[in-house]
Amino acid sequence: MTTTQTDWLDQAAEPAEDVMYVDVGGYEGPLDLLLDLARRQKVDLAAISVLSLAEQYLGFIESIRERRIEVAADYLVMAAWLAYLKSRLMVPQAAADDEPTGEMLAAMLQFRLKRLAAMRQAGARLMSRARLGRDVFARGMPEPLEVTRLSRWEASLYDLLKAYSTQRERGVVTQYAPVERNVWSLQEARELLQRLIGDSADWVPMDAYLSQYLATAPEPATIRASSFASSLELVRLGEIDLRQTETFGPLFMRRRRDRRDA
Amino acid sequence: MRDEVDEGAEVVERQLRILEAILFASAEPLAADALAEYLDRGAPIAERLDLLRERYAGRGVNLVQRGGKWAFRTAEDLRYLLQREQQETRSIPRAALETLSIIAYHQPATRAEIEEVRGVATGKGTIDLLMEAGWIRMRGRRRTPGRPVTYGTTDAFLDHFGLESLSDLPGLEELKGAGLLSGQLPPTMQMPLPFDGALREDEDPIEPDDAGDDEGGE
Amino acid sequence: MRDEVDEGAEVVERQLRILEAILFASAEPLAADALAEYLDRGAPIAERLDLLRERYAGRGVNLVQRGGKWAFRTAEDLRYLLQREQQETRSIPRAALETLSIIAYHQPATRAEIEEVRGVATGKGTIDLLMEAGWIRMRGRRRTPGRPVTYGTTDAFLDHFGLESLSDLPGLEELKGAGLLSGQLPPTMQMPLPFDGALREDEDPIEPDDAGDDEGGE
Repeated sequence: MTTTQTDWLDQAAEPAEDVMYVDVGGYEGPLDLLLDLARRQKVDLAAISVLSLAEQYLGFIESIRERRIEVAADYLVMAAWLAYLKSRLMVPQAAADDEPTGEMLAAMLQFRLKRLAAMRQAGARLMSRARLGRDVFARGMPEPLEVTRLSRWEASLYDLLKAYSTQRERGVVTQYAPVERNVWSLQEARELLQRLIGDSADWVPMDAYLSQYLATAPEPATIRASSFASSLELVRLGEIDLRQTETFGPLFMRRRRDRRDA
Repeated sequence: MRDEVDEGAEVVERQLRILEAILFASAEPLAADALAEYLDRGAPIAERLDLLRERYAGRGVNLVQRGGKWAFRTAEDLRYLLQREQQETRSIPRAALETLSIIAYHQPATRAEIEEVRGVATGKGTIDLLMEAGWIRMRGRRRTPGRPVTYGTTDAFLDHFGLESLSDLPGLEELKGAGLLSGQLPPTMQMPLPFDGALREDEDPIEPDDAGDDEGGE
Repeated sequence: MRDEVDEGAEVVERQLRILEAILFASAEPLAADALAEYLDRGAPIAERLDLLRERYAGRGVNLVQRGGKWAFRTAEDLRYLLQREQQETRSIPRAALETLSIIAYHQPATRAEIEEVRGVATGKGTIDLLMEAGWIRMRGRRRTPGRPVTYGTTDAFLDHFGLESLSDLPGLEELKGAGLLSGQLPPTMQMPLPFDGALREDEDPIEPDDAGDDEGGE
């Protein structure tokens, strides 16, 4: 029921970096050690003697070091601070001293001890509450919400008709033979024109030259288009002359003279 | 005398509370014997369970007995609360749209006929999708070898596509006019006359226990 | 007149049944908003939930509020009957418990702040344990040098320890009165209170790709 909440309790291994603090008599850091020493002195943390507490701590650390046990840095930092605190408490303060007074330092230590003790107590009170999965339970057989996904399909009449038409057209594709378009290439048209015009120096309409082809070809437009394009090319090359007397009028062509003259 | 009754009622209430909590927290239905262990020795467990069942009778959760074991269950009439339907609007897959359009124009149409027009096999999923959408239905079985199922469209189909009847489906000329069919169609091309009326002569009704499977599916 | 009252009572009863069913069905607490969706539009959900809570007040199963969400839970006073001790074979490591209560009472709290209270470095494993238990979460990053991650408790924390809200934390008033919720000495006039609401002014959201590592870890 509460597997996620309890599983991790089985992970016994403490992270490696915590282990070294446990070395000092099983304490969780210097504050923990101090708290324990204070508790031995008095139950009320407000009434403890900070001076004797500092002395006890320093004595404890000293005794450990005499036994050649490695002491974690945290404990040594605290020891140095407590030695300083002790000196501030024992030596009367000069008026112009900027440093905090021994009393202020002592109050600071007391505050920290009280706060840690309070947090510990709060933790214990939390743990003793009626806890879910241990004392209080959720529904053992929850009835899950079943979500049914309904697809609502979207399609318009146009989509439907388009789909149908496309398929019917696709169906007739098999009977469709592409019409072979009789297209004159520009090369063909040019050769033909050169042959037809020959040396004729008279103006002759283009259609007259092409009449025999235009009559039989299924698509006269391609013949005219290719021939006209080729004629322009021949003009550019200086082989023929072109003339049109009116818009949409017949297009006359003849062999260019000056070329031969030249 | 008075006190005794009160005391008795208090004991019963306490026992009901315990049963309530145990049944609520249990991960499985519990037998009366197992429940009795939580009560004072000799407490009439069956009576208590009946009383608890009565208490929950009209509630959102009922105490029910299943195979001799007891459990709380959502009231039958409220079970719908636990079933949520999520509508999602999606555009219909092309295969389904194509199949639907063929059924619409060629109905009654068998799967083989659909495939003839489409040129590809139609998966069962496609037919199922259209059936689920409520747009097509199985009309009957054609009286031909293999007795294939004939499909037709439904009223919901007409409704969705805004058609009053099947005759509203545009014909060949109208499709051409709308530019949906090109002019380059052989003159032999015919448009079918869709029919969604009663079973035709060559159709047999679908028997109630007929799942609608086609034998020669492909 | 008479009928109207009866009808009103019927509507209320029906709404209570629905809430009962939904809340019974879920193992997790549900927000009032989510519950309201099951009732008629505009139904006074808070009133209905209060009424339901009253109805179940003396029962074996109670309706409880957890961080603004609602759930049915077995009655606390039946804990000695229901206790499943075997689940808790090991006690929570002291470091983890201390860290949890510091986060709970001082949230939002950074790792440095936790360490300041405990006077010792916090192994990353400790935070991870509490995160895995689902009791704490990374809230954001404090807008101070190093941008340390701020931690806070979760709704699951409230649920697990049977707290309606953070103001139910045991001894909160006492601690506040004694000035022990402050990081400073002497205590300032305004005692900070644990806060698990939206990000504060000095907190930035955790980016999706932020693994929550503190740079100056130690």
